[in-house]
Amino acid sequence: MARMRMNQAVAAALGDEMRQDPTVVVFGEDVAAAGGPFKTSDGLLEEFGPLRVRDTPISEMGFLGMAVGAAASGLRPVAEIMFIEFLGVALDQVVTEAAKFHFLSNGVFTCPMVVRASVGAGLGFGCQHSQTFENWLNNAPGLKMAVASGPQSAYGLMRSAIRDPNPVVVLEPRALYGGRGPVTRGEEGIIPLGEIARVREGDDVTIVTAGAMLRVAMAAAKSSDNWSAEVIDLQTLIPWDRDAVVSAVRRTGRLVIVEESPYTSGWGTEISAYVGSRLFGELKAPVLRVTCPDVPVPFGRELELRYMPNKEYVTDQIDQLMATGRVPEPWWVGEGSRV
Amino acid sequence: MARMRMNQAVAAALGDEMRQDPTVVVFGEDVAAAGGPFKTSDGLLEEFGPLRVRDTPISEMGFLGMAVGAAASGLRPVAEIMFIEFLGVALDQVVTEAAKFHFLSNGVFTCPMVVRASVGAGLGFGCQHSQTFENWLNNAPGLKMAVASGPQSAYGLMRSAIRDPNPVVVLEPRALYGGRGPVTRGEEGIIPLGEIARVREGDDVTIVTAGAMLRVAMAAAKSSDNWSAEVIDLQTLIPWDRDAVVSAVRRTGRLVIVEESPYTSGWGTEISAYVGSRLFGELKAPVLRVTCPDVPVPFGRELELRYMPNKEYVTDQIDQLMATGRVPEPWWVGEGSRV
Amino acid sequence: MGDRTKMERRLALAADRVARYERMVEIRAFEDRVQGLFAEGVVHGTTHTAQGQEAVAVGIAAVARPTDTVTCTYRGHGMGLALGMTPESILGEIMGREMGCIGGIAGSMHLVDKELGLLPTFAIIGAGIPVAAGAALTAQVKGTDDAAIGVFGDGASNIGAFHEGLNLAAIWKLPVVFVCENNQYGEYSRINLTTPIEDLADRAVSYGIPGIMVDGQDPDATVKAVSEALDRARSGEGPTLLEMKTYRYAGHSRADKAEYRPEGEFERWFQRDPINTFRARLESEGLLAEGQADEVDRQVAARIEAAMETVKASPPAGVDAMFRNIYAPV
Amino acid sequence: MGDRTKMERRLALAADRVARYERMVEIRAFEDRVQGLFAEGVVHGTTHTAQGQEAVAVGIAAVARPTDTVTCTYRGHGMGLALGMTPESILGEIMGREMGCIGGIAGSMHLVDKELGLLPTFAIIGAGIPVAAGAALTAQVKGTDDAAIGVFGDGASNIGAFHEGLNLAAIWKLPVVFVCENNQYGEYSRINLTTPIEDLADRAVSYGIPGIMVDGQDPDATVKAVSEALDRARSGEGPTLLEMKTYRYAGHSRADKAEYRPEGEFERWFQRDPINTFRARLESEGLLAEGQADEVDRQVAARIEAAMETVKASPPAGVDAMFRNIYAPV
Ligand SMILES: Cc1ncc(C[n+]2csc(CCOP(=O)(O)OP(=O)(O)O)c2C)c(N)n1
Ligand SMILES: Cc1ncc(C[n+]2csc(CCOP(=O)(O)OP(=O)(O)O)c2C)c(N)n1
Ligand SMILES: [Mg+2]
Ligand SMILES: [Mg+2]
Repeated sequence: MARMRMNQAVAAALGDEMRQDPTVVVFGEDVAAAGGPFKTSDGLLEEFGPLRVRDTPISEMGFLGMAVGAAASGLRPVAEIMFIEFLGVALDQVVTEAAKFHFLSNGVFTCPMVVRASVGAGLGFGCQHSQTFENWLNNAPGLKMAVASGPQSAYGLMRSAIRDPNPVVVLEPRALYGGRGPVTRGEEGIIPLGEIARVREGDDVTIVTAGAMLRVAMAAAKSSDNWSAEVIDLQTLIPWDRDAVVSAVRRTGRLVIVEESPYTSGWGTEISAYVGSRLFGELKAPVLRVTCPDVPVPFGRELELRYMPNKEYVTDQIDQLMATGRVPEPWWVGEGSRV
Repeated sequence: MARMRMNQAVAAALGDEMRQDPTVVVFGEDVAAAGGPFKTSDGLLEEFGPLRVRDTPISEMGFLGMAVGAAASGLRPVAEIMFIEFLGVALDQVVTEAAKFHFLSNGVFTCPMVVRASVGAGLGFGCQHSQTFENWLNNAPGLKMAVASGPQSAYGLMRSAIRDPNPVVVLEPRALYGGRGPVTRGEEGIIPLGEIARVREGDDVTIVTAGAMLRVAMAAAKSSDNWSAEVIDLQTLIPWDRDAVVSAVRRTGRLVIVEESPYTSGWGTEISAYVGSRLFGELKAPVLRVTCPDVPVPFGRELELRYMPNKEYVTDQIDQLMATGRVPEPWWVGEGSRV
Repeated sequence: MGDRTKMERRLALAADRVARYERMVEIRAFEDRVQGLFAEGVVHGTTHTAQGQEAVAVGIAAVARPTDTVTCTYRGHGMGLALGMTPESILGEIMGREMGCIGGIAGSMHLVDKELGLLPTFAIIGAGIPVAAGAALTAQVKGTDDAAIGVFGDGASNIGAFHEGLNLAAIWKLPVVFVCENNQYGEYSRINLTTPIEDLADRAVSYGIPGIMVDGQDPDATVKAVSEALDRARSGEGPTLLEMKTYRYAGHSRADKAEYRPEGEFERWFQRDPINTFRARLESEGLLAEGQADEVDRQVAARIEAAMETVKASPPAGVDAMFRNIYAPV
Repeated sequence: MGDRTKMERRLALAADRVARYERMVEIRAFEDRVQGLFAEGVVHGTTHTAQGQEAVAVGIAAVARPTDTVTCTYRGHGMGLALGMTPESILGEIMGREMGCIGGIAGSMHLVDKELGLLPTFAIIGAGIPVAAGAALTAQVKGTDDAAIGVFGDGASNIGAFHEGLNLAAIWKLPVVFVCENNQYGEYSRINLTTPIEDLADRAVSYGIPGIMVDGQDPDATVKAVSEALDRARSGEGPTLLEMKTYRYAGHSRADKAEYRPEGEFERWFQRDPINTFRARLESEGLLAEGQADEVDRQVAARIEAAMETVKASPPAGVDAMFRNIYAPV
């Protein structure tokens, strides 16, 4: 089990699938000769050649459309959206074309394409290069969406995504690319889509999180003596594993969602609404969403760190929840912003 | 107080604002010479001339970008997106540019633009022309979003939207364009953004709805002898009036959301999550979301009617909620689909 | 004609100009009938018919192989019929019947036939253009000599996906033919009101590829142009942009009476009606005998009527269809 | 130079070629210093510098009026300085200080100055192109003779917004000048790898507008080209596409060492360095006296250093800045 950085794990997953399946192709802006702006496809051009690994012009609508056509006709394209924001110039192909392709073909065509997109704050890229935007994708039946939380999950989810016969968007938190961890490669390293990972056991509260917030949630969970938290990495956001989450929360009686997204209508909103209603009368406390404020992502190290949930803040929010049985005010209420 | 169709009310609002404010301009595909594909700008070209009322090429990204630039430099553009799906080729300009324009100018520039978009099912346009996609827009601080529920609200919200110094998306349920109702024009007819309308008083349950579902919710509320429902037209989805909704639900103790959108992550999800957590321990029943199933919008009159919540279904769901105190199964569970 | 399979229908066009003529007549009759259906109000939703543009569809279908991929728009009935789809499968879709090509769940804007190479048609302007390039990418990567054909309108040449799709195809020399059906209108706007140049073929300059104007009213010309462009594609020389000058006889969609058209415009185009002109040519060449054309008309009308009866008598899509094919099984 | 106001800085360029020279030197020194800052790791985030492209920015700023609107990209420091912004306001933004032009909340990719006509710069490729057309629409509707200038890169000419923006501007004859800074690279890809034609000016054909190639290394040439295009715009003749051939000396962004460049390419371009060439010309014309250029270099360096000290000593953006200006008050 080698240790590698998350960007290397992505490249490893792509390479391992490409070696097994000659129909897998990779394209995007600067993914070939340069090995990817975040080095997530390093070495692929050298190994698989320019027919299967390609640099595209700057034209996300064009090359995602191309992915749809390639997927429908026998390839398994993996297209890179360098920053999730750029999907704003190409969303149509994912949500209105790819997601409905199988449906619109009466089940005859499939559209096995993967869109990889880096997401999130933490690297000082400012408000047009730091968002997560899961909400663009979570109301489009036919689409799947997963999010990596580290090297192993990046590897394992990517391999499943490529094999899946449906269009899958895989989000990769940019701030995690440089982080190292052990990675099991091969079949055992594959993580099925649609399943959670229970990363930590605990009894008082279930923390559901994903992506870059996993380590924050884990740090908070480990540091607290006041309560014992189970931590769940949701892994697949669409379709999410409702049964697993509901039964976990039923056991602890409390659900806290830790999420890197503005408060209003982040991905955790659905988890909160669903579980809150399903377990009505069974919960010991209201569902708590610990998120970012409803503001554009600020630039500047201090502000960016403040913007995202961190260990202390998560701990404090859960402390308050446990103590009062009410949803605590988020930190920004004191700063003149509404929840 | 004239009676008019909703499409006429939209044209009236545009005309009334254009008469008062020479900086208001209107453009979009076939909005000028043809008066709009849904006749929502009928007569404007004749009255205001080709400088202010324009037919664009088919290029949503281009003309929404143009709206941003025009708004920043002194006009108040109103751009029409014929079907909300077409925002999928232009979302960047709304969510990543317009929404952050004021922020990115240190508060010096404003971006007073309106994007009108027709939404929803009911007219047999099939799965690429019948969605609502509020979720594309509800996680973008800086943007406002309203939805019309009939002629008066289409008129009143549109006038506020045009006057607002921020970018505002106004959704117009296509199925309502042909419906008539009384419209108060002029200042009294204006509906402020950010406020709910309490359309019906009731004691047992608060129904929060918007757009085309208002009439469905009203029909259900009126028809039931088992319970008495207050009905709230949310009107502005972003930012929504949390205080008003929370205090209404606090009074009745029950919240039902009636929404034309697939179940997962529709706009009502945020209302459900927020109110459910805020009023934890105070509710008599779990928050219930009555929505469409998580499927592409089907074609065919029967299927489309089945797809959307209707009076009988809403009534039945609320009956079950009242009787059991649990969230009832939606109809499609029996059809082999998950919630 | 009789009850040939769709593959027989497709292959019939390859060598036989009379078959092309018949298919054009069929398309015209089919579209007229569909327009009637909507006028009667028996069908829900909207429809976009393609009378006047028959020579484009037939020109493509006559030379493309079934293993080639075609992307097409919501104005797709003619293309579907040309490619070989049966009237029943299209009409069934339009009327929401189980026997429709998508089980009746999608309506007139969406047609599909994998065996004939037709991807689900696109209701979003421009969307099918880069998708066609994607199918061409498959052929290039797999090393087959299949090609793709992306069909779209004049109005679509103004949208970003057109630019991006052609640029990508050009830089990678993909085996794809872009067919712009310039029917002079995008919805209710004449092309000159939205597009600052006369000949859309000139846009090929931006991509360094051949841009060729084609008489879209002449099936011999469309066949020739598509054939040459496909040869180019298959031999690795990259994409071609074909601008087929044609005319949309009907309004844009169901409700549109096309009153915005300048006086005499329709009449001028109708003088060069693709069906009439081609019939005259085939007659003068002796390929259509005296009276044969009328007989074709009658047979086609009967065939369409029979299809109509079959479809009308067939069951509508059931509620269960709504829940099928959302996700392909893993 | 001293401490002139930003408007004085702007107006200085209008008539005075020596001032243009000085500004180019300032831009070069500023960008070098900024690159150093990032190399030292004292600044968070990323930056995109514009050494080598000074003549483009100065050419635009010299002839555009402050009431004209400019849209520009994340590679915007040079344009900001040329337009008249002070080094402090840009450096302040880069370093996250309150005194930055956006209060230090947005970083290097985002600059703005309403009085100088600069809209918030765009970090999404192509986004500013139709926005420039929108500002031109305002001028047209209001009947002023102001114009707009949309600046973008060679790589951006491949994205849909380019196509749609130019098409819209052309069909409405909007007073806008599109300036494509062809610096030969989009990120790490040489333009020939992503773009199938040699001269991007040729893309003007698609819109029926003039497409003009300009020597982007010569400030006299850029001034002339922008000036003529602005005249065209102001007199109602519509948009122009200017392709400024130039070269990006630095890598794409902070971390990029540009090792993908073919050997000798930088050196060849550097022989035509815009600053060196222009200095020689001004000296030969007697506009720069012997030794004056060196004095300019020294003064500029001192000015930048002073700005650096001021900014370093100034307070960072506070948490409250995060909550300001999200919505404009109704
Ligand atoms: C992105 C997008 N914008 C707008 C529309 C609405 N629309 C449908 S057809 C059409 C006109 C298309 O004109 P053209 O490309 O010439 O094709 P034609 O209908 O003439 O075959 C428009 C604007 C759409 N479907 N998609
Ligand atoms: C829509 C979009 N896609 C991709 C990017 C990432 N990106 C940033 S700069 C750049 C290269 C742009 O090249 P060019 O237009 O030539 O401008 P230059 O950087 O050379 O000034 C790319 C691809 C982006 N910002 N936006
Ligand atoms: Mg057309
Ligand atoms: Mg460049």
